[in-house]
Amino acid sequence: MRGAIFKIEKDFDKEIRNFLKKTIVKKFFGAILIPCKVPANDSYAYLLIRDEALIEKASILPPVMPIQGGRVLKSFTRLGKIDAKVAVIMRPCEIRASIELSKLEQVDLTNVTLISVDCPGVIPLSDYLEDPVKGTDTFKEAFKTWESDSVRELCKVCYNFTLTGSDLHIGILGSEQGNLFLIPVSEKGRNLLDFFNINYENDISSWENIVKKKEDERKIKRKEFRENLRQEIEGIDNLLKTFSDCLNCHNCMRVCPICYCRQCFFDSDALNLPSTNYIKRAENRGSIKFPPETLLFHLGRMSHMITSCVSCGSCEDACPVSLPISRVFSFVAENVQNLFNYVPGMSVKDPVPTITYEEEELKEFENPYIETYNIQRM
Amino acid sequence: MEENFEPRLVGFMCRWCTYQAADLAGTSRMKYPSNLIPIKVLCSSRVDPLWVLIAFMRGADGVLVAGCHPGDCHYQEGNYHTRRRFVLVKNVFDSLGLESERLRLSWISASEGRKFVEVTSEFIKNIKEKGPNPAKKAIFL
Amino acid sequence: MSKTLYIDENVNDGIKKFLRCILENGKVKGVLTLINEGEKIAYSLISNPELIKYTVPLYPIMPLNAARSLSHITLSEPISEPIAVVIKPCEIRAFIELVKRSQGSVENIFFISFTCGGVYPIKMNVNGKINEKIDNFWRLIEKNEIDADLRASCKVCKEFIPYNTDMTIFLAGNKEINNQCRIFLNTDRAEDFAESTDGNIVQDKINTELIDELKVKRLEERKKLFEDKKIEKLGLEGLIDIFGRCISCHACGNACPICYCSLCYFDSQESEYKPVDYESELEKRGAIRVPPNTVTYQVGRLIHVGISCVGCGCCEDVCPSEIQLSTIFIKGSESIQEKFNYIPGKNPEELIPISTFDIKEFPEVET
Amino acid sequence: MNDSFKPKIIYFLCSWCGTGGSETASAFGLHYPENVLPFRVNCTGSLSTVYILRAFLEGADGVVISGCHPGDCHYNNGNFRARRRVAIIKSILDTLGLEPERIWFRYVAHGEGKRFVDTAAEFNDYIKKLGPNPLKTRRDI
Repeated sequence: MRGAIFKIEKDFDKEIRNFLKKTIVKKFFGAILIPCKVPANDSYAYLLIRDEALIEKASILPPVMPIQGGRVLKSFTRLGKIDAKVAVIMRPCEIRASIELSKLEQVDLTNVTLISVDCPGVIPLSDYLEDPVKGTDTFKEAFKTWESDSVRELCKVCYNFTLTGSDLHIGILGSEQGNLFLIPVSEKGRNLLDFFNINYENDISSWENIVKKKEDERKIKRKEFRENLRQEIEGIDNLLKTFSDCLNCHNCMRVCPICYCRQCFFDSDALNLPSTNYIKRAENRGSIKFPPETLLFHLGRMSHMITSCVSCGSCEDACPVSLPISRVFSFVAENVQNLFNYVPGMSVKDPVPTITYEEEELKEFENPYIETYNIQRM
Repeated sequence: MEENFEPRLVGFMCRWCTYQAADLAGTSRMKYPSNLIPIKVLCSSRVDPLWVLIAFMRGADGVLVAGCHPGDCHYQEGNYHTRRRFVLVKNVFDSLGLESERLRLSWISASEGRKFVEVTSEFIKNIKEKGPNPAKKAIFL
Repeated sequence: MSKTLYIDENVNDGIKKFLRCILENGKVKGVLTLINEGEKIAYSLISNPELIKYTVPLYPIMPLNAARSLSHITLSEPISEPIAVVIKPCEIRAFIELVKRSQGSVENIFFISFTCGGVYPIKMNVNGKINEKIDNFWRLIEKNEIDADLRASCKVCKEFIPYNTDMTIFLAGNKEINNQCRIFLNTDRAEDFAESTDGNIVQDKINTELIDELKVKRLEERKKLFEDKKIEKLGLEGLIDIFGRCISCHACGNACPICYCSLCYFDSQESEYKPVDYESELEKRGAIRVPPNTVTYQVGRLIHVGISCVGCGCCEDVCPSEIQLSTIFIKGSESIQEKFNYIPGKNPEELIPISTFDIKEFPEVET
Repeated sequence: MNDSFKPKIIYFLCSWCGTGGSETASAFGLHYPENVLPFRVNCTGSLSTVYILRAFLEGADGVVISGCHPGDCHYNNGNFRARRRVAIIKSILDTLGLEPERIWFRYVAHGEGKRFVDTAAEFNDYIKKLGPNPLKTRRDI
C-alpha cells in the first residue's frame, strides 16, 4: 500500500486542522462535517462548518461518540446531496455505518469525501460526562497505549479500528515518531491529494506493520471476550436475566445508525393488542412483565439489522439501564455475518446480504424431505 | 445595535381576516415596511405553537400571529384556541428567558387595512430597536 | 370522616394480603404492580394469587411510568374484566391525562395508590443500590423526612396525595407504617372490595398534620431548586449550554407518559432539513449542528406537553447524557399550569386547557 | 415420549405452493395433526423475521415455513430471500442458545400434498420428542 507521509511537530490534531482549513480556503471543499466541542465544554457534537475560523475549535478524535456519525450523515444527506463538496471526518465504525446506510439508500455519498482516522476507542458517554476533564485525560492515556480498560467494552476488542471503506485514511498509529500517514483509497481521495500536490507514492510499511500487530492482538482479545460473553448470555435463563432490566424505551434502536426506519415495527400499532390478550397471557403464565415483549423487541431488531451491525457500541452508551446490548449484538453479528462472508461497511460494492441471494447456498438451514419417514412410522 | 439592521419577520395570517386586511392595505395604496413575510393560513388556530418556536429558532426576528377578532372567526371558535395557544407559547418563552417580546398576537379584521399597517409598522419598529434575534447566529441549536 | 380499612400488619404485608384476597375472591382478574423476583424490580400483571408474595407494591422505584403501560393495554379497547393497579399518584395523574386525550380508558380499572414518599432513580435499581437504601427509606418515611438521593423531581413534588383513586394507602405522613396498614376507601367499589377481606372497616378521621408538614418541606425544596437554577434567566445561551450535550435520541419523549404520539414531529419528515436548508443555514451561520433541532426539540416538547406534565421525572432518569431536564420541565410546566389554573390529572371531567376556552380571557395578550 | 403433550405448531405456508400443497392433501383426503395451525402468507419472502420470532417467543412449540421449490417462486426470488432470513434467525437463536431446531424450512410444491402432510406429521413428532417450548411458561419475557 502506498501513501503520503507527513512530518509533524508534536500534535497531529493541529496538523490535520490546518490541512482542512486549507481545503476550505482553496475552495476544494464547500463544508466540512467534523466533531466540535459544545459551548459548555462538556461534550462534543458534529458541526457542518463552512467558516474556516471555526475549524480551529474542531476535534479530529474526540474522546466520546455522543452521536454515531452514520446517523449524522444520514440526517445530512438523506434527502439528497448538497451542491458543495463536503469532507466528513469520522471514526472507522462511523464510516462503515455510513457506507451501510448508503447501500440502504439512506445516505447519498455523491459529494461526500469520507476521511477516516485510526481510532483507539472511545470513552463511554456516562463515564465522560461524570467529569469531562478527567475523561479527556483518560482518553489521552488510551491514545498513547492503544490498550486501555477505560474505553467502551466493544472498543477494547475491536479489530476494525483502521482503514475501512473510506476515501482517504489518516494513519496516526505510530505518530509519536513524528510521522502522519495520508492514505488515499479511492478516486476521491486521490483527487484531494493531487489538488494539493501531495505525493502519495511513499512506502508506508512502518504504519502497516504497527497496524497488523495491533490487529492481531485485538483478535486474540476478541476470542477471549467471545468465550466469556457466551457463558454469560447463552441459554434462556441467562438471556432473560441479561435483558430483565429493559424498560422498552427503544433508545438503543434510536441511536443505532443502522436502524433507520422512521417508525419502527415495535413502535407501531402492530403490537397494540386488545386488553383481553394481555389478561389471557397473564392467566396462562401466572403473570406477565410490563412492558411486555422486551425480548421480542431485542431479537426482532437483531434479526432486522444484524447483517449490517458495525459493532460501534452506541446502543450500550444510550441505554438508561446499562444493558450489555452492544456486546450481545456484536457477538451475534459476527456469527451471522460469517454466514454470508460479509463484513459491513468495507466497500460500497458488496450488497447487504438481506437484499440479495444466491441460488446454491445455505443448504444446512433447509430441512430436506425424507420420503421414507411416514413409511417407517407406519 | 448592528448598522442598517433590516429585521425579517414572519407573519402567520388568517386567510379570512388579516390576509384580506393586508390586501386591502395594498389596494388602498398604504405604505408599510416590507420586512414582514406573510404566510397564509386557513385559520389562525391552524398555527401550531411549534411553528412559532421554529420560526424563532431558525432566525426570524419577530413572529406575528394574526387573525379575526374574537367572535368573528370563520370557523366559529378558532381564534379563541389561538389565544390560548399563544398564551402557552409566550409563557414558555418567558419561563425560559427567551425574548417573548418578539412574538405578537393581533386581531385584524378584513376591513382594517389601516390597523394592519399600524401593527406591522409598529412591530417592525420595536424589533429594529431590539436588534437581531440571537438565534440567527447560534450554531449549536 | 371517611371509611378506613385497618389491617393488622405492617403496611407492606397488609396491602399484599389485601391484593391476595381480592385476587382469590375473584373480585379482580389481575393486579398490576411491582414485582421483585430475583434481584430486579419490574411492573407485572399478575393473575396467579400465589405470586402476590413476590410483589413489592410500595417500593420506591418507577422503572417506567405505569401510565404508558396502562395506555398500551387499553388503547384499542377498554379492559373487559376488572383489574387492580397499585401505582404512584403521578402515574395515575398521567394516565388520567392520557385518557383525556383518548389514549386509554379507566373502565374496569381499580386504582389503588398511596401517599407517595418519592422514588429513587432507575440507576439504583440497575446497580442494586436500592437494596441497601430500602431500610433507610422506610425509616425516613416514619420520620417524615425527604431522602437526598431521591429523584430530583420527587424531592420537590407537591402532588404526592393521589387523586381519583378507589383506595389510598396511608404511607407518607404516617408514623405507624410498621404496625398497621391504613387504607382509605374512597368509592363504593372500594368498600365492596374491602368487605370481602378480613380487615376492620371503621369510620376514621384522617390526620393530615404530618402530611402538611411534609408538603411544607417539599415546597421548601422546590423553592430552593428554583432559586439554585434560575431557568427564567437562561435565555438562548443558557439553553444551549444545558442542551449542548443532547444527543437527539429523544429518549425523554419516549419515556414521557404524556408524549403519546407514535411519530413525533421532530422524528417526522417535516422536521428534516433538506439540502437547501443546510445550504442556507451554512450561508447564514457559517456552521450548523447536525442533526439540528436539539434546543428546538426540548423547548417544543415543553410547549406541547407542559400543560399536562405531572413532574414524574422519567425524562431525566432515562437521559443518556444526564441532562437535568426535570428542573426545566417542572418549572416550565408549573408556570403554564398556573396560568390556566389547571392541575393535570386532578379532575377527569375537566378538559385540557388547550382543547377548550373562555370567551372573555387573556385580553392582555392581544396587542 | 409424553403422550399428553400436544405441541402448538405454527405452519407458515406461501399462498402459491405451500397452501396449494395443503389443498392437494385435502383433495386426496390425507390427514395431518390438528395441532398444526396453518397460516397463509403471500410469499415466504414476505414473511418478516419478527413474525417468526413472535410466534416462537409467545409460546409456539415449533414453526415450519414452506414455500415453493427453488426457482419456482411466483415472485421469482422470494423463497431465496426467505431462506436467507431463516438462516439469520436460526443463526441468532443458535448463538444465543435458544433451540433453533424448533424452526424448520422445507419446500412444498403445489402438487405435493403428501409431502405437506408428512412434513406436518414429522415435525409434530419431532417437537413431541423435543418437549414443550420453555419460553411458554416464562413470566419475565
